[in-house]
Amino acid sequence: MRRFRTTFASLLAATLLVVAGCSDGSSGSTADAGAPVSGGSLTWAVETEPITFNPHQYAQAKARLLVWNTFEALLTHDDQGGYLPWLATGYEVSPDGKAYTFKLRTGVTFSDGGRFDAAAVKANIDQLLTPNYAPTVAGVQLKNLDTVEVKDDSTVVLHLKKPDVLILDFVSSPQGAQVSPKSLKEAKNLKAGGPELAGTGPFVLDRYTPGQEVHFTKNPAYDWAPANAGHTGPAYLNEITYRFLKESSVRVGALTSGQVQVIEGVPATDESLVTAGRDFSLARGLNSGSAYSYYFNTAHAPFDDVLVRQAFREALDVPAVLNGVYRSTATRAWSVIGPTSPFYDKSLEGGYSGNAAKANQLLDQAGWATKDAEGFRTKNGKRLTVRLVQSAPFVRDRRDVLAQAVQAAVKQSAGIDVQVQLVDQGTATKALTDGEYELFDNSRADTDAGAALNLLLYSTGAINRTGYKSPELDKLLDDAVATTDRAERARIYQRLQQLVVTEQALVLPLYAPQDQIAASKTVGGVAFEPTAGVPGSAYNLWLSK
Amino acid sequence: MTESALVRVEDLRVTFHLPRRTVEAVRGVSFEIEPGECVAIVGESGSGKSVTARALVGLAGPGARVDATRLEVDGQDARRFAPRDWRRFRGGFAGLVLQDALVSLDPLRTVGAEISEVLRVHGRGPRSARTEQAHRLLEEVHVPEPERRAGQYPHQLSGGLRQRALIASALAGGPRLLIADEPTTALDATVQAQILTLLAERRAAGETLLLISHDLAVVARLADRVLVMKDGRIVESATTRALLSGADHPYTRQLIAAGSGRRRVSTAEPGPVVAEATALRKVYGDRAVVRDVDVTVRRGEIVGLVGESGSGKTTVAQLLFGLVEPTSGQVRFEGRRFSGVPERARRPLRRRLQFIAQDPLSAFDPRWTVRRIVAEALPRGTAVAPLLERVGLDGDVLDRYPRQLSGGQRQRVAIARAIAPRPSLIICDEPVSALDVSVQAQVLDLLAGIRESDGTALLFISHDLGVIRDLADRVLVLHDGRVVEQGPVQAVFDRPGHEYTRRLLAAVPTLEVSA
Amino acid sequence: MTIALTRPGTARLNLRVPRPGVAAATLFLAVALTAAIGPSLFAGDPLAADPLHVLEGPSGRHWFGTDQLGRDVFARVVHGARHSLSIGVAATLIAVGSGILIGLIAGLSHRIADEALSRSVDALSAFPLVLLALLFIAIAGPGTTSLIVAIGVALIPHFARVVRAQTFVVRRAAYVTHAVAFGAARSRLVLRHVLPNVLGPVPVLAVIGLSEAILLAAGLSFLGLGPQPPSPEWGAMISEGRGYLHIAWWASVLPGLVVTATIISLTVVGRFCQRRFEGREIA
Amino acid sequence: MIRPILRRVGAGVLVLWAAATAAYLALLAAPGDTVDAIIGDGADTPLIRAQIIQEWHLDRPAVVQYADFLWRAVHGDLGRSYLLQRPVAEVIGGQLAPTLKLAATAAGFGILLALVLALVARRPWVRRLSSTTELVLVSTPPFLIGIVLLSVFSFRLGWFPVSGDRGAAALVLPAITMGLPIAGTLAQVLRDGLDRALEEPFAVTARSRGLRERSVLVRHALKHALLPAVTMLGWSFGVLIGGTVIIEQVFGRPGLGQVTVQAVSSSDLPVVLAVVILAAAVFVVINTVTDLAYLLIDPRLRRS
Repeated sequence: MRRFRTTFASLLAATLLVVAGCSDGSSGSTADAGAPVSGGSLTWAVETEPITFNPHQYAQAKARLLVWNTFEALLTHDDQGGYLPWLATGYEVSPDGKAYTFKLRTGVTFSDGGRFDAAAVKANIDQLLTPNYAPTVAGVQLKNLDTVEVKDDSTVVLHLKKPDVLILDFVSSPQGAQVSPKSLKEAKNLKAGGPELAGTGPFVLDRYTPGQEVHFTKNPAYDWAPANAGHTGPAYLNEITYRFLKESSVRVGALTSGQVQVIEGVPATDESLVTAGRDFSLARGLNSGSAYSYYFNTAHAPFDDVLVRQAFREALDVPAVLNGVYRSTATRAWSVIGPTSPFYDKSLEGGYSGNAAKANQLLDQAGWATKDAEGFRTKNGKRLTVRLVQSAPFVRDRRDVLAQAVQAAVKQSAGIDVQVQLVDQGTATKALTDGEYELFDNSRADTDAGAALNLLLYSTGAINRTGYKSPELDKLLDDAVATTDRAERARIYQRLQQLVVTEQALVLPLYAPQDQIAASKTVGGVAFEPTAGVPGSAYNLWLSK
Repeated sequence: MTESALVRVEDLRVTFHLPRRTVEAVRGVSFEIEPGECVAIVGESGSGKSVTARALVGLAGPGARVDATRLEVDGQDARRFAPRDWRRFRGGFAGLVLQDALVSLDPLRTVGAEISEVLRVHGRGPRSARTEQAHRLLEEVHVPEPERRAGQYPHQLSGGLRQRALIASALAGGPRLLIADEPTTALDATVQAQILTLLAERRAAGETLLLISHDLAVVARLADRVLVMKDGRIVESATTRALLSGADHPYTRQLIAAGSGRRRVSTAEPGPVVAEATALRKVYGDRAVVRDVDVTVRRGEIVGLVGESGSGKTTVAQLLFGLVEPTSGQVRFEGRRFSGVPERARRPLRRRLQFIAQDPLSAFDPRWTVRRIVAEALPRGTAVAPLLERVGLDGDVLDRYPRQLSGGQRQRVAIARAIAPRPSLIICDEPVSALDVSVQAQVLDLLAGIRESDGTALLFISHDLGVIRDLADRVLVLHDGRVVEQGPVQAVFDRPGHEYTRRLLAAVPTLEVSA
Repeated sequence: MTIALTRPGTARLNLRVPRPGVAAATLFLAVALTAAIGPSLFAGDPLAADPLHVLEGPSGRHWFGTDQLGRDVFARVVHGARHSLSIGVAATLIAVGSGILIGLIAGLSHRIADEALSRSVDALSAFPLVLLALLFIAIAGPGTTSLIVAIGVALIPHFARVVRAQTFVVRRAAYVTHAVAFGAARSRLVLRHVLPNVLGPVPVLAVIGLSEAILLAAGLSFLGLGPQPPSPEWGAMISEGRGYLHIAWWASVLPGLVVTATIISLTVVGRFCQRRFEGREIA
Repeated sequence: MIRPILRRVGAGVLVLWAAATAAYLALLAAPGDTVDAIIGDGADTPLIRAQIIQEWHLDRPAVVQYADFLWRAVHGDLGRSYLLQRPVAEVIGGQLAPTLKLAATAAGFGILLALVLALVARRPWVRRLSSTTELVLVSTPPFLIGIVLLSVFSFRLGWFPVSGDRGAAALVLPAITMGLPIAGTLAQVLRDGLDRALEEPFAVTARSRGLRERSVLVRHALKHALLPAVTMLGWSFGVLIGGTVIIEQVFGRPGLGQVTVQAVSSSDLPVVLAVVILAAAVFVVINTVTDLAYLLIDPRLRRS
């Protein structure tokens, strides 16, 4: 095996990428804000109130921007899906791919005064492996971890049971963020997090009012920003408040009436309100991970028949429904992997199309040849009904509205009866566990698409709702994480996408999830996090005077 | 017509414009009141007497239209009064005393506050002196312990005391005219007598009085002149003496006849015992309501049970009727045990024992017609009309609802229903108390006739000694749950043995008709 | 712990409406009910999405404009009448039925049973309607059926209290005593005297209860706990349209005004019926 | 003196227990088990399930869990939120203030407006106007009022902040939204009570003393009209709590309503139970306050 060593030579190039955010070519908003200035306080309205402020418990992509204000990880992503040093200055992988050695930055302190060192890293991982603390992390991201070895103060080695390149994704993820060992021991509500938990980040969370807002103040001692952070030293802003405003119309109203300076989550229908005036700018970033897709449940009829799966895909004119709901702001997805991932297989584009005639022909072929009084297709007197179960608390992006549009579209074009069930979480989980569904909708914002695919497609994957089990697919997924060679991984994932999307039609990709940030033009430094494509932390924001 | 008249009314008309109909309550009334005089307006319910009196103080009521060719009070033309003039006039010139102080005084304010309010409104005396002045007013109307009473609420006072307090509040403004609208109607006879005495005292002190009453006997004691009203008109106006010695109008004569009483005696001897109660005792909580009462009723006999409110007479009725179980003692009906047995055992006897209540309206299912109400009491298939005819009702009431009947008609229906199953005993609880005097007499005649023809026994409960005297053979006087005196009506009324009976009798207002 | 909660509905009744108002309200209700029975008579397909005509303002073609999926808001409102009114009626029936049963049993039973039942009703009414319905939906999951049952259960205390109080009054009424005088058995008393007199005011109350139920249903649907998309339910439409308020007020305000008009009409008609009901007895 | 108090306290405890137990049983019967609720839309593997069961002691019999719940509740420990991972008391406690503030302001506004409407609007045509307005107010879904107010006064005119719980200005629109229906109903009850009181004999007596009509209204009739209005207190509380659930949603305010909706939709059993217990407790308090208010207003009730 080839020895691979990161050298991080391209610091300069990385710095240039910050403002542009992700590859979508989002419109920069910094032009009017002038040169960065220090000081001031900013209010930002966000859609989602985090369930927890403990990064180890992180589960909501929408909370990511808050995590990085207070906490930092060993590595961070560049915009190509690669890694940059952060709290680690570099890493080495053993030839057998089972040992990852991290060299740690020195002179880093937690905001509670504690020193960041190898023991702290070990303490964090030990905490993650504590039973009942973070079962998801322990069971998924750290499933291949064997031991953690503290070599010296600034060197730590992760020994794996088997090669797993996704460990790098873990040490750069919020779950792998470094929490002060002292607060891990002392916090009363460890799982909920909050002001009790100290990190090394550019801000300190000092006040949390549930249901209302969370407030951060600048960490004046901060001096270890990653190379692509935009600047060095402490953050520009003295303080920043994030207000939780669930309703998009309320967020937009708050921005346009000057009550907040930045908002995230701007639905397509509200964009005109933001862009109408000259005082606001709007930027969009495509998320990493898996595309928002409908997965077909192949465990029972009708989607156990590949013809019906293909027919459903042909029955839906995806651009038309996206246009109706998102008004040309959505980016159509063609694969289960999001288009910004380095593993994305561009050749899939145009592989199938919203061809109603073909859909009807496929259904005839599959035996759903008759129609009932309401115009729905039937087979042996049974209507072609498929159920899409959505859990109300987790619906975002107007995916419920999209589901209605899909419902109307496939009824019209092919006589398919989609029943959308918007239910509470318990009912949804139960329906999914019991197989009482035919369609499952999901998108994952993992920075490394492989992590999402493992969950969604592995035969024992935690959220594999297709019911599709194939040794070939499992092997592809295993192989893809066993190598650190990016090109090799891309090749494997390409084969996988061919299998899943083209050959088996397990999935109907709909759109690439995106985030929007609208900001007053007095705010500078608004950007998306490289690779992840979600709004970045407040470190590089400034307010022009 | 003297120039000095305090009130001068000519052709007073009061019309109520209600939604969908117009009611002419007063249709052209003329009279005068001289200073120091006591004038009474007498009439039955709906005659317009109250409206006339209230029109004098500008309070005829909402939706009322008052017209008169002359309406002078204290020499001023009240027709031109602005609201401000009326306010000055009310309480200051004329004080108003209504029936039943429990609702005529604000139940949520202390008696003292009510009196002080008048003082405040009419600016009588400095604020600091008002409390004391209120005490003095209470003392004037003979309220004992005025300091304590002034701090109490109407419901904490007895009926007599709160009526006195109401009068005190009407007097507080120092009015020259005191209008008393049925001032004693809700009161027991003895208390009624006290209040009348108090009013007589005011009169003697020079106050001008306008008394409104449905009972000629009540006002006869006090009034110089009586105006008899019927259907919104004054049918007769005369001095009390002249009226009693010979009334012109037939209606007045009817009133006088009803008030002066008439014995309805039975010729038949009483038969065997129908119902018998021995040593009845009923205790609620730690209060004995009925104590050791013995009652025997024989066939064809009318037994009167008389007592003031709270004496326990209604409880005795309920015990006899088997609605309430006695704490001790026993009731037997037609020779069989009627108390201390399950309702199932009483049921076969039920139709033999009937009940007539004071308020017949609530005694009828509001959704039933007269036909159905009476038919329920008759054997299946028996015609209803003949029975109604017997109680003096036309066939055209058959399909009416109880609410659509007059008070007298209702009580007749109640009687028809009670006699339908040919009972051996009817318990009558104040059956005529809510009726006008003229109707009262008719109903009593009817009851006496039924006893005569059917031999039905009656247990007749009343607070009104006059009614008992006119109807009953025997009487039991109930006081504090105990029978203090009993015997033949004549004997008890002529030679009352118990002090309480004597007091009751003394309080009964009677018309001394000098024919 | 005894507190006689006045039904807010009865308070809402205190309004004398001129006859043309009653006529208008009746007409409106008639139209709404017809719409509930045969909505296709009045409007087009409430589910037909038209991506090319999204969020268009009211016009000759779309009287109430179109919503976020290009569906005709008027058609949805008319078809929504079926959902909203039938939810209201069904819930009211549940509430009235159970309320009568509980109220009668409580009113007729001996002290202990009455106490137990009344306390249960008290405890039930300890909860704000919305909270009670929320709880029920937490158990049964959102959907039309649970919405109906939730509102029905939430309204039971109202009716149970009224019926119990009424039973108490009637049971002790002199005319029931008089029926005893004719040796009537208990069952006969209840059937012939108590029940009819207790039930007299119920239809009028039910009309008022219906408006309560419709309002509550709209509120819960607004929270996303009612009929599931794409069902055109009034509350859900207001909720869905809310996100587009700045650019398309009609999508939420017009369905809202229809709800208001329905409730007002129900109140006016209910009040009128009550006056008639009382009037018959007085006249 | 002691006995009625003990009785009241006992009855209060009974109501609390009954409410908590009923809610507990009801939630036990809910579909989807607790593990599903805790997992949310996170990863779902047997290992994770096992850990959750172990962590929350879900393997114990329901009876034991119920007893444990009661035992801890009695000691003031309402458990830990499944969803938010923090003590329920903290979750609820943090949201209590904004909700109380809103409810109190709305109630105050509603009562004041009702008094003004009932006392001032007594001329026939004003009366007709105000009672028509009231009818419209009580017939309009509160959230619609909220939406319209928000869009006009906040989005369009920018007079009031859009949302949140900062300062008095943020309280204005939601308080009005919640207060208006209360004012509508209360004004009608008050007016009804006033009208009835003004027809009573004592009102005639008062007038016969030369009192101004306004004095009769304020000094005599008002107190009588307050009795039915006080009865509405309990009802208003229901409207307020029900209102917060919806209004907080519309205005993006923090508060118990938001917590409740979230807890209900994610089957966060401990929080739902706590909300139920809290509501029952408030009911007990309101009931007591109502009874006391009766005693204060009506001396006739003071006797026993």
